[in-house]
Amino acid sequence: MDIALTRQWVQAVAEAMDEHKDRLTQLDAAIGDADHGANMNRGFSAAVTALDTFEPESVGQLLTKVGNTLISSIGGASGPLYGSAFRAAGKALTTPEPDAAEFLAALRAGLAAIQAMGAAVLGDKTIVDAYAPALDAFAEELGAGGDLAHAAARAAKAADDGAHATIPLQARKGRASYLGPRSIGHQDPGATSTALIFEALAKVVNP
Amino acid sequence: MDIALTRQWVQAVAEAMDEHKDRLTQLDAAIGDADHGANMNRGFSAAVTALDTFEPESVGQLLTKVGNTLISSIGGASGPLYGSAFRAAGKALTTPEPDAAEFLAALRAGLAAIQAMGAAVLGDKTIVDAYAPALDAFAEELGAGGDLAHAAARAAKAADDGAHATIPLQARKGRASYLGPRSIGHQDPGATSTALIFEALAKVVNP
Amino acid sequence: MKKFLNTPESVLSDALAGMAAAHPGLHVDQNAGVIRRAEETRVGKVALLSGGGSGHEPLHGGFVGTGMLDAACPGEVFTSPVPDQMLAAAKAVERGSGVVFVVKNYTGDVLNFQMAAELAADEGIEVQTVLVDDDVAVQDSTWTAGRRGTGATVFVEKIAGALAEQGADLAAVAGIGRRVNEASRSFAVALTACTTPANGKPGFDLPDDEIEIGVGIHGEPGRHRQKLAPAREIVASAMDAILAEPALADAGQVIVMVNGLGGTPLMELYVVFHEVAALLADKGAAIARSLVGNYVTSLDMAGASITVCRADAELLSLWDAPVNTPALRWGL
Amino acid sequence: MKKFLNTPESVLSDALAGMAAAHPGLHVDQNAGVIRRAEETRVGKVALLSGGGSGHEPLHGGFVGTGMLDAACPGEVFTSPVPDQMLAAAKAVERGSGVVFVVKNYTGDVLNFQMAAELAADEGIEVQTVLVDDDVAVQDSTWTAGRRGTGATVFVEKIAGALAEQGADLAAVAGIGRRVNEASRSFAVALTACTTPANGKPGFDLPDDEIEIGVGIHGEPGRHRQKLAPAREIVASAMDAILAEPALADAGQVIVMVNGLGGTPLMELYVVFHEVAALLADKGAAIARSLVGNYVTSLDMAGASITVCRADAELLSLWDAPVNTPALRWGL
Ligand SMILES: Nc1ncnc2c1ncn2[C@@H]1O[C@H](COP(=O)(O)OP(=O)(O)O)[C@@H](O)[C@H]1O
Ligand SMILES: Nc1ncnc2c1ncn2[C@@H]1O[C@H](COP(=O)(O)OP(=O)(O)O)[C@@H](O)[C@H]1O
Ligand SMILES: [Mg+2]
Ligand SMILES: [Mg+2]
Ligand SMILES: [Mg+2]
Ligand SMILES: [Mg+2]
Repeated sequence: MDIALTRQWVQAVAEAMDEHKDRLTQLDAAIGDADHGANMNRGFSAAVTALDTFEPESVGQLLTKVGNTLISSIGGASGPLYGSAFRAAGKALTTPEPDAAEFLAALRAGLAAIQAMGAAVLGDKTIVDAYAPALDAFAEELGAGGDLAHAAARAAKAADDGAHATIPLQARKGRASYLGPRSIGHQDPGATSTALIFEALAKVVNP
Repeated sequence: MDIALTRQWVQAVAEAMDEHKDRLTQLDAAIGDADHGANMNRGFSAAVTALDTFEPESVGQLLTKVGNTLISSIGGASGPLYGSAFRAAGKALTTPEPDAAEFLAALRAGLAAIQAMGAAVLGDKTIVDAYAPALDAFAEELGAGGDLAHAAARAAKAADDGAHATIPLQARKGRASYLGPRSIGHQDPGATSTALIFEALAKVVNP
Repeated sequence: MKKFLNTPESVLSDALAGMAAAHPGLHVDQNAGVIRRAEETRVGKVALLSGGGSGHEPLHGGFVGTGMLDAACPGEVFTSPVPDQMLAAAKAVERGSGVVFVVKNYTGDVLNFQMAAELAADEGIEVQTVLVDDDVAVQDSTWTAGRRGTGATVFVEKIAGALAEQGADLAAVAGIGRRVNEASRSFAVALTACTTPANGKPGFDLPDDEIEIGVGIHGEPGRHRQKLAPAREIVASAMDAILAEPALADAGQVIVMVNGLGGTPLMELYVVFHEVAALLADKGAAIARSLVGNYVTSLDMAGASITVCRADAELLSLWDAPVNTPALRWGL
Repeated sequence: MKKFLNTPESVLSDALAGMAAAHPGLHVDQNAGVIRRAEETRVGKVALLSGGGSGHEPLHGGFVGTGMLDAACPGEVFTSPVPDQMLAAAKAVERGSGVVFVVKNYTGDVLNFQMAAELAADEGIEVQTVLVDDDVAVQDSTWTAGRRGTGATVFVEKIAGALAEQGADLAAVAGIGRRVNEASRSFAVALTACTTPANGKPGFDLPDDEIEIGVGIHGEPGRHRQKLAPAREIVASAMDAILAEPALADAGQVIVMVNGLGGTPLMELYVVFHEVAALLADKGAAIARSLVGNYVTSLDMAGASITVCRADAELLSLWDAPVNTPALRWGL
């Protein structure tokens, strides 16, 4: 994973958020407060702008910058959570251009930050439900000798499955938890945006 | 016109207002503030209640009592207008049980009170547009040798025609005047309630 | 119709009971239909009395208190009160120096207050009437009942109330009320119709992309209908109508109210106020004082009115005088 | 969507510009996203700071002023503000005695204020947080993010603000804020959904004869849906939920707020207040102080919330202390 590719990833995420903002907002309208699309779009478009004039020396610096920008521009629950995840991923990297395994470790640090902050576990109908299976798939593929491209593709698929799998769940964290059983039957917006982030990764690392 | 008959008239008006309150309110919704039905119903049901315990010595006293009760219970434009009309009619009567001509004079005093107070003339899209033609028809019938029953029947017809004839008019008095040309095409609620009052009269004097 | 009420018939008495429970500074006499100060008006003070149909809350009952009204008479919803109410109120608050009636220019209000003034005169109470007619959406011509009274009522009641509190006589209190009215103009726009409890459905049908321009405060349709437009354009046309009035032609200090009609949230009123302020700045007028909020409502109507009053030092100092009512309070 | 706005993107900055124009007592820094008192907080005074998503006006900016908040941070509509805003605000108003953050219990608000507190600590600013979680419609269990913060925020900000103004130290100000929160419970009912400018349509579909019970202030659906009922029944079930709380079990003096969610007129709020007052009287509780009006709104949602706070002499005397903000003003 090099700096140029990471830039492309952030760019691709921004494009995906812009494209899917209405869908994310509709999902959030059903069990939240109808702002997740606007939030993610604002955050990643700010990240792209911030990167325009930023010349990082490492992928880690770049990811940290993205995290800080998300924190400073999103607000809501998703701002600190995604922001901290990118920051933690960035800080976890010790080499300027990580290989697939190092990149996986960084992504793991990101998930750990989300869970440290939001205390959600698998099944709570949150970001975690897409993020955690994505990392499992990523790791499995690497373990089986796959490269970054294949690992990212499998992670994207797993994140998307994870997001879909939130539909029958009852939310136990975040705003959707207020609905109690009425949160059942709706896909979690945060898990969905996580799936989009992994999908963007798969797209940019697959030539 | 005797006291018993006058009581029956007021009772019949109250019944008509109750029956037609929604229609009057709908007419008022179109070019006013949607309260004319409630207003008239409140006023005449108060009048009936007031008469329950009132033993007048003349038709004039009875009509004055009705007028005072309308003033004290309706509010809005119609309260003072109808109230003053009934008061003026009552005060105009000098004999306890007026004949048809004396009754006509009393009704004329009522119209005069409305016009003195509200300054509306024929064609302004108000009560006057039903009241004035009703009196003309009443007078014409008496002039032609007709009795109270026939005069009242013709007055009722004329009032109803007059109310219908307000449809193409642009209002120049009252709340409907605020709409300017948009008041055209709707029947005036006050003219309509006046038609109901004359219809009730025709009903009770026609055995 | 979705409202918090028990029955359409009981909405007024339930609301008055709620007002009484919420505001110990008010004395609410349901039988007489009078809201007055719990504390007796002091001897020699000119009493200020207003009233009108209900459904415009906080107008008028919410403006009863020190520095503003002595009493208010709430009518049925959108129906002016009956003369008996004003007579009872006048008798309750008159302290030998006469009573000023603040009357919004509607046929019903005018006639009922006029009858009340006659009845009061019969009882030896001197009455002066201030007629409020500030709504420029209505032409003042022989073709209409004259301009309606709307937002300026708040300004008249505040400023005349302050002068009365300072001990001025009947003529002076009525005079300043008339002066405020002459210096004030309003214009209102509705995004939705309102629903009276008795009617149970919206007073008019308005498509999802249209608004009513030049509405009153009784749910009547306005002067015309147009497509929804950005706040900037809506405010510009309202302000054009207001500032075309000779009374407001010259720049200078103004008191401005951006008033919600009942169903419009404060956030949108601030958006409107921003546009009003920008336009006034363009004209060289200075906003000396302002109100943004729900002061003269029309039940649940979504919409807003703008009122501008050309103010001199005297009016501003009376504006700043202490007031302590449920809906306006400062300096106390 | 029918709203007074220019574009959905500009609604927040336009509204903030309107606030700035309407309230000379506020200093609105659009760049930093901070509303603070125009007059500098005095040296040695504990600063009180709050914030949250916009769309709840007058909360929070309308409560900035003497005797209440020193600063407020408005987020995007229904989106909690970002830590940078709270850090900028804290730096602007801190006067050597620390800052109290009043935070409504939502994951977003909690996380962003928490990050801000860490950043402030890095800059040597001492921060204490008062978490408001008064909404009994949400069970406080491991199955949820805990009770939401709603109407009690007004009580916390008023009372802690008064103590801060009197010169109390950081621990005392935060302490009384927490005490007020523990003594307060709320419940809200929606008659309609609200529409965020960005979404452009109502957050949920609600048939003409149904209402949502136990809603929050972000347009989320509530705990359940039911048929429209008379105000008396709706209030009774809300009050049952509130008074079932141990914190409010014993009778005594209470402060009560009946709050409109943005689209409900004052008249209906008085109807609700009447029912609340009747129920409290039945329980032997005395309404010592009350507020009826729009204080914590949810854009244009028609609905109301009820907040009850069990108050002792200390809380009441702090409640009565002077306050001078756009939305609450007395004693000054
Ligand atoms: N404690 C948590 N841990 C992980 N994710 C969470 C948590 N709370 C909320 N989320 C995620 O945040 C999403 C909502 O984000 P967003 O709508 O932007 O913020 P808000 O709820 O403040 O409006 C939810 O769909 C959920 O996936
Ligand atoms: N100046 C007037 N002279 C005669 N009738 C009038 C006048 N102004 C209004 N009206 C009548 O009053 C009717 C409305 O009465 P109502 O709805 O009860 O009162 P309001 O207009 O105060 O709500 C109108 O339809 C009209 O016929
Ligand atoms: Mg959300
Ligand atoms: Mg009417
Ligand atoms: Mg009326
Ligand atoms: Mg949000």
